[in-house]
Amino acid sequence: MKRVELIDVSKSYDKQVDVISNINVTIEPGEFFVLVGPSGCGKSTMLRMIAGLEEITGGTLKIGDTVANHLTPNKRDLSMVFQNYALLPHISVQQNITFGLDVKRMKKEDQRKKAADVAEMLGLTDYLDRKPRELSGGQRQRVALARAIVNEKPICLMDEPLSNLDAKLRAQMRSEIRRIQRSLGITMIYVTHDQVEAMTMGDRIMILHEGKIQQIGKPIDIYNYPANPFVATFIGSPPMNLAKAEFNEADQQLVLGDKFKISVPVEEIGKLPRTSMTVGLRPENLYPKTSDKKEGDVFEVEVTNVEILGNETIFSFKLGKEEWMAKWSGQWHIDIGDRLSVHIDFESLSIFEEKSGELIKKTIDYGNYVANKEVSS
Amino acid sequence: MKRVELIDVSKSYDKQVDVISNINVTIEPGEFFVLVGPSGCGKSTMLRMIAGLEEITGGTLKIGDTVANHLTPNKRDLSMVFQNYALLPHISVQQNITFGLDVKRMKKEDQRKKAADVAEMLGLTDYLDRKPRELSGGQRQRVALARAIVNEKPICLMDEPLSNLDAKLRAQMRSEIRRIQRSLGITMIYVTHDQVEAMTMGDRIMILHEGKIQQIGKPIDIYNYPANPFVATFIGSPPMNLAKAEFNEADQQLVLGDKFKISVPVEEIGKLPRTSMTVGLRPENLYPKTSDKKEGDVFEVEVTNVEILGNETIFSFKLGKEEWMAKWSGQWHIDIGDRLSVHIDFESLSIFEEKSGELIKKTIDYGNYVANKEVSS
Amino acid sequence: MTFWRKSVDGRTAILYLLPSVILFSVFVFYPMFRTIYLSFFLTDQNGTPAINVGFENYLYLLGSSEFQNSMKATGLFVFYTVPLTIILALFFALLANEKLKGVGFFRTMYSSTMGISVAASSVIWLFMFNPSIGMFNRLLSLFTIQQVQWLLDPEWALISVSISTIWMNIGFSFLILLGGLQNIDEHLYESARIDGAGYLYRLRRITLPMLSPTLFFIITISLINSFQTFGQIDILTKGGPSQSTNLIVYSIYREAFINYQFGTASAQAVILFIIILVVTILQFKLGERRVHYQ
Amino acid sequence: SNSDSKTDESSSSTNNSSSSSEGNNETNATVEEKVTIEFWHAMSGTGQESIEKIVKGFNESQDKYEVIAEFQGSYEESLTKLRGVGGTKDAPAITQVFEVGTKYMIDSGYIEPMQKFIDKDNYDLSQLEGNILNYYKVDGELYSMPFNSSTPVMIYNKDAFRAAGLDPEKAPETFAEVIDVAAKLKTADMYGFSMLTYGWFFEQLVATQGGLYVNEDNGRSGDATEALFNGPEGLNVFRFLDTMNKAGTFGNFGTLWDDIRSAFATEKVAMYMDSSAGVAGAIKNAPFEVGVAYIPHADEVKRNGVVIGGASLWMSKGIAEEKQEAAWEFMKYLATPEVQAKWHLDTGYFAINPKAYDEQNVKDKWAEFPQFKVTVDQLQDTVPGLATQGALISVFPESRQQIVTALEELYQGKDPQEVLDKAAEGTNRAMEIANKTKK
Amino acid sequence: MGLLSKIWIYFLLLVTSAFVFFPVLYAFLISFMTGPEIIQGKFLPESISFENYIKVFSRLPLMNYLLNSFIVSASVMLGQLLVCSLAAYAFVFLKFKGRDFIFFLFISTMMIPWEATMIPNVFTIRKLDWFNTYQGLTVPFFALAFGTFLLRQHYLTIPKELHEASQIAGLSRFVFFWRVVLPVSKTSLVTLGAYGFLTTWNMYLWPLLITTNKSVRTVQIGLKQLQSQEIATEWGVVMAGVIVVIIPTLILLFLGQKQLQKGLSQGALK
Ligand SMILES: Nc1ncnc2c1ncn2[C@@H]1O[C@H](COP(=O)(O)OP(=O)(O)OP(=O)(O)O)[C@@H](O)[C@H]1O
Ligand SMILES: Nc1ncnc2c1ncn2[C@@H]1O[C@H](COP(=O)(O)OP(=O)(O)OP(=O)(O)O)[C@@H](O)[C@H]1O
Ligand SMILES: [Mg+2]
Ligand SMILES: [Mg+2]
Repeated sequence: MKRVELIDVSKSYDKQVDVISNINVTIEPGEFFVLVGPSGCGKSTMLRMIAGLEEITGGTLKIGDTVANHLTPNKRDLSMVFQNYALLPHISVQQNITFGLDVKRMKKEDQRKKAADVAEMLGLTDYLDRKPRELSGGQRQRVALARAIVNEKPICLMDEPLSNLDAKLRAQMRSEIRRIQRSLGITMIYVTHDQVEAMTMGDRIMILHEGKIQQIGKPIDIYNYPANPFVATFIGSPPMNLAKAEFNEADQQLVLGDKFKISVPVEEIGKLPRTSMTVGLRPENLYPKTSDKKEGDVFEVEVTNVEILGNETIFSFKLGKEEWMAKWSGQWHIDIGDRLSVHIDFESLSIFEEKSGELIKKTIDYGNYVANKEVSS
Repeated sequence: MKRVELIDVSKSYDKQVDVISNINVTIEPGEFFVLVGPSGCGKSTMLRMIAGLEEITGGTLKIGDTVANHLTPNKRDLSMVFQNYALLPHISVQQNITFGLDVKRMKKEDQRKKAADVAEMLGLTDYLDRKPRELSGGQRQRVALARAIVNEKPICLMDEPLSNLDAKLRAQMRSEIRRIQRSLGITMIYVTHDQVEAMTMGDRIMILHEGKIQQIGKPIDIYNYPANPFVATFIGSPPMNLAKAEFNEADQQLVLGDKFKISVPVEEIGKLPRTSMTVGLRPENLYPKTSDKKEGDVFEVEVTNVEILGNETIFSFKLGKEEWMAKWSGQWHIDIGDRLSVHIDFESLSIFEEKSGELIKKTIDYGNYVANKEVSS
Repeated sequence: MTFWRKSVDGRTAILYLLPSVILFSVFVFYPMFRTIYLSFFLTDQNGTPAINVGFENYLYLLGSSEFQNSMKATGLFVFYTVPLTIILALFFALLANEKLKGVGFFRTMYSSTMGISVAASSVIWLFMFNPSIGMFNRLLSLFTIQQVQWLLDPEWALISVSISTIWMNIGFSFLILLGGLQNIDEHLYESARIDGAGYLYRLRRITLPMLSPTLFFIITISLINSFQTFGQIDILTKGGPSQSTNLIVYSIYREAFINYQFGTASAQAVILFIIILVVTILQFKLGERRVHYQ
Repeated sequence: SNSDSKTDESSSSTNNSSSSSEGNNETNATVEEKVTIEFWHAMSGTGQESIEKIVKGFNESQDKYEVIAEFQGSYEESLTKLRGVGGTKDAPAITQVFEVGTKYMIDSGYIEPMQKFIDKDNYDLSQLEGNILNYYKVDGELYSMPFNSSTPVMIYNKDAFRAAGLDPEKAPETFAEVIDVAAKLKTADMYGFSMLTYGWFFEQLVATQGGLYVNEDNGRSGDATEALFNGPEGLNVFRFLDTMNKAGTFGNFGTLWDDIRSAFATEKVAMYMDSSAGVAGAIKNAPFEVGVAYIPHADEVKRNGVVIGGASLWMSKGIAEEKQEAAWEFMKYLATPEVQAKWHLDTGYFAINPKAYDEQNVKDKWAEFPQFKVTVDQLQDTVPGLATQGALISVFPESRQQIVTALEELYQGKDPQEVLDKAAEGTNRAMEIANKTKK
Repeated sequence: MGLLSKIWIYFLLLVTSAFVFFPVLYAFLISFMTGPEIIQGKFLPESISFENYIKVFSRLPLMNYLLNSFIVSASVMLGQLLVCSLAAYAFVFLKFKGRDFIFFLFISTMMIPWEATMIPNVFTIRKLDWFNTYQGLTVPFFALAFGTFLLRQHYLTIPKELHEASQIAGLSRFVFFWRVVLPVSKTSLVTLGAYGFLTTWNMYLWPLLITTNKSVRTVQIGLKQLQSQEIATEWGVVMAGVIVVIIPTLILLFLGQKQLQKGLSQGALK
């Protein structure tokens, strides 16, 4: 249980300056902190700085209460899952897993037991005597994970630790990691590209983009109230649909991409800027037209693409130049070129100021369903 | 455009026999063939055999019309994205990408143009002069992808080519790969762990488990009619819930895990075996109770875990010893320990014979919604 | 010395380097300083400095046609032996790097020349070069080609010595290069093979670049070693005929151990040292830039 | 100092006991009382075998002294080693040094002149071969005990002589005769004459004409300062070789003993100069009849004879007195006719004690191989004088190298006088430095 | 690999290795010849006789020499491996001021001809009183710029991630060195080991200069004792000696090359 604090931390490489710039964040002891961001935004770099593998070019890193900028990695008392595994090629899986324990001179007997436990958990029991090169990609990744877990260090850094596992195993691992992290009170910093991991595992998420923090917050808050269009499109899959919009004073309507005209409730009118703005709408909020909907907010769109995922169907259509997507539960028999009616609630729109990207109208907390109540929509 | 045919193909390593056993499959010219299976099931091995990197220990591999068992890789005229990228560390990204073109003595000028095009597409333009070690994990993966794409070979093998990319980029890549594959008529064999990729990209999916084929078919068919419980739980996330069930002759009810008693429509009774069976139910088919449902198939469950993913909520409960999961659209405020009512349709159940695992009752084709019709449930 | 204390790495480095540093100081640097010191003296027959002559030894050497000849011979010798040894050794190493049954036997054969002392192998070569009974001349006469006075003809002697030297060094270079080849990750070839790269292409674009640290090493070492060749000269030609194989180190040896002129011997050693130093610095400056490390 | 030497003796003897247990010594019980001395030699092959037998004989012949013979590498190498320990108590009691090292040894200060023991012991020197002793005597004092001595001889192929219609029993004696015979012997495959490219043979050919190598009476009356070998005698030799070389009757087989010997054995050359110690080998290896003759001399002078070559034994200074005594006893043993006979037969080196030639085993051998007698006759026929006493210079090895270079250049067709002068110049410079730096 | 290319490679292997091995084979044949056969330049012995071998063994305490050589060579090998791998580690994995300079200083030690330093070293050994000891034969060779250089080149190819992962696992520098760097560098260690062993095995001048008796003498001195200068050398015996001395080294090379394994660092990274 240790706090990790980054104060104004920056990082430049020879070939690329400001890979990370002015990061300020405090990761609380025992927190599960998830780091997401597009490929190449600096996530691994940040982890590596915290681990002490990469020099910090600016700012201060505190681990616990000590400034750790110049602490060597082995003094930082943390464990890490490398994005590229970094297994020791010359020793067996078992030895790879217990390597850190052996260093601490734990008894061989105990080591074996621990290794067996964690291998059991990760489905590696049959592979303990193999060399890493005799494993499949996913198996190697699990070894890397096992090695970090078994050490039980107060801080653990994981860089996309589940990226090469299948969905089933991944689900299992998610809950195992979470369980271990909670039961040992580990401070976890976790990089992932997986929406589900990001949404379900973290106490907080931080979204990084081009080395800058975009937003930090609880997963659900970020989902519901993204601080800017970037976050809006980054979290949630398919991403939130965006369009330029303007308020038409005459009709008291919001015009999206010159096409969707959405009537604005009176009490909201005052809050809207009169300049153009960016409007966001999550695909799942483009509802199929139901009988009880009034005509006003129903629009007809032409399907340009359809994907059936099994339990949901995603289709795209054009809104101006933007491609919008809608996600409907279940399997829909939709063909490209079909014309569908969708309806949009003003409440479910997120509205951002165009220039600064600031969120000016939040979507409603439409998760307000209460257990044991019946569903309305 | 070439056919790839595997006839009775098997593979053993020194340390592990029958990594792949008796694979029979024909991949049609121009087909997008997706290979999925749990980690370590032999997917990469199969690709590597097709590529000629791994000796085939048994059976025949045909590429086009020629037996290719002993053809060297360079004679097979295919390209491949390696699970571990296999980039050449000593040359730049640009050179890595154009390696195959250079081999074919394409003019430098043309090479550069092609590399620039594909780099543009994959967002690598800024990194063309870097060495692979100066790239982030995802960037490296994109280089590996670029290298395979740029070659425009009639057969392309991709081993988890998008695993290290963020959701947004991944969605983009998905459609790009699909587009290129279609426009060039490439025969694609594609390994993935991603449900969305598996469901949306492939013309057919093959599910592999412990080196054996479990099922081959169209994605949606596999989703709807999994051939056995393994496939049922492997495709779809969260996985299909399974439980042992028995038919109670007296009540004419199907009893799931001693708890859920589901009335069976008369016309179905004859089809059910009288011995015990395995019943599967997809999480999304555990509907929230709505007012219009009759009491009979509504059950009360105690929530043991909740995950809110943003646009959907997953909660778990115990059914006997099994943990079942339900997935509801939207964000639900559910707490652990809450008691919820869910309802189950007999129609949405998949029923497998217990011993052989054979599917004896399919779920209904509940994707029967027609565009422009209104939603009922 | 204070900067040492600045970092833990620095202090650890001292510890790790200590054995080497102590041994080098005692057995290399001390004698080297002694050599430099002696090079400014004329020594008596017991090798103790007698008369300080300043740079006279150097001036004498640089003006002496014999020494110039030595330098020229050494340069030629290096030029004859180093590239060929490395190319041949590389060729053998590439052959022996293939995964084939019984390749261990061939590896042993290739490296066998390393197992024979310079003295023993020189004797063997002496036999083969022998003008009357040697293999080579008998082969030539078999094909009725004009016989060659291998070691007796000033035109040929250096070439003959070079041939035997190449043979003697090949085992060593082979072993080093084979080690380097073994160290290249097999995976790197996979993608190239799929791309359709042929053997030579892979050799040029993957093997050689990935082998570059080893190549750099073996070139540097071979250069240095070649400048210091001694044993085979002593046995095969004793510097003759007409000084044509009087390589610098042999000349040093003769000056010191036969003529007991430690002053000029030392001066020669110092000049040789400077030459090798310059060559090596050049090699590092030009070469290491092209070396690819992980 | 006595106790000093005692302790180091015991330490050295324990040191040696470890070797003797592995080696071939069998004197374990009495090792404490015996005085043990080391004898460093440079004899390898058959020479070493013979030495070891002799040493064994000595050790068994008495019980006061124990000699341990140790091979120390070539003459140059063992001299280099001696310089490391010379004059200290670590020095061996006896060291074998080649003849050209004589001047160096005398000047080194490491050694005790042999004359001291001869005088003390009233040893009768006259029993030894005078022509050998001459070389090692400086100012009438004997500095070292001659040991392995050899002289050059001319060896020829009698069968070839017959084939060329020459009398195989009459070898050519003068330069002109040799030139003449060589021309007759020359065939497509065979040269007429050859000589190892080695300074020693040149010295001999100069000396047999009565020519001096250096000034100051061949370096015997003072430190030599100037080379004389480029005088008329030396020039004779070079012309002699040059004539044949130009005529194509001379075969150049380089600087290695074995090359020239195999050339002879394979009938590539009909006459060549070899060491007397090489005669046995030549006879054994040749598939034809071998003749041995005196070395040739210039026509205009009478033959002076040969200079002794090989090596002698030196006694160290600064070691314990009883060790010196032991060494002296051993040297005396060495000089006995029986030992010398054995030595002569084993190796082909001369017996330093001519009485050895009266031993039966020698007589038997000579009867079988009359060629051996020629070598001894040539030595005994030598006219004593400054020339045949041999030159005494400290830079001999360097000078010999100069001669080798001169010969090689001669064979390349350069002017005899020119190359000789160059060699003389080099020798002069070397002598100058040596004299300058001498303490 | 196709059959054709296999045949082709075997052919090349056979021809070239025969060329390389020919001189050794020639020596082997000579070792069975009698003196006249050799000096007359025969290529094949008329009869296989072991006389020369018997002579070698009877003339020299060869077993004793071989044992000494083995002890000395093995010690030098181990000493070099240790000292060089430590130094190379410092040059690759530790950052300190003047690293490149010190490295170059190390390299510069290779440029000094050994012949030039030999005499002072003999004096040093004498001052240390190491004449006729194994220390004297071995210790001066423990530090080897060549070996340090060789290992440095190898260490530089070790993926840096392994260093990083080890640091994170809390490995001390030494443990990392001992448990990761050394095993992963096996090929180079084997190469260096072979080099160290064989060069020491083949060393002549140094052992000669610092031994004065048989107790610790090595086999090359023994070989030299078989040759003479003025008296005709029995080359058959010498070659028999050469063959006897080569055999252990060939065995060692055969065993050593088996340790040169492919892909020791394979599987480390994704
Ligand atoms: N060189 C080898 N020696 C022995 N077994 C091996 C070797 N390489 C792979 N295996 C085993 O073969 C099985 C299949 O490996 P493969 O790499 O094909 O799996 P995969 O399906 O690609 O898995 P993943 O999704 O984890 O990449 C695994 O159990 C693996 O441990
Ligand atoms: N050694 C280096 N030299 C120069 N630039 C580098 C180096 N290593 C990384 N970079 C650059 O720094 C940026 C951040 O890299 P980083 O590895 O932190 O990305 P990431 O967020 O982990 O991405 P991914 O999700 O793809 O792994 C990238 O643009 C990358 O190209
Ligand atoms: Mg990363
Ligand atoms: Mg795989």
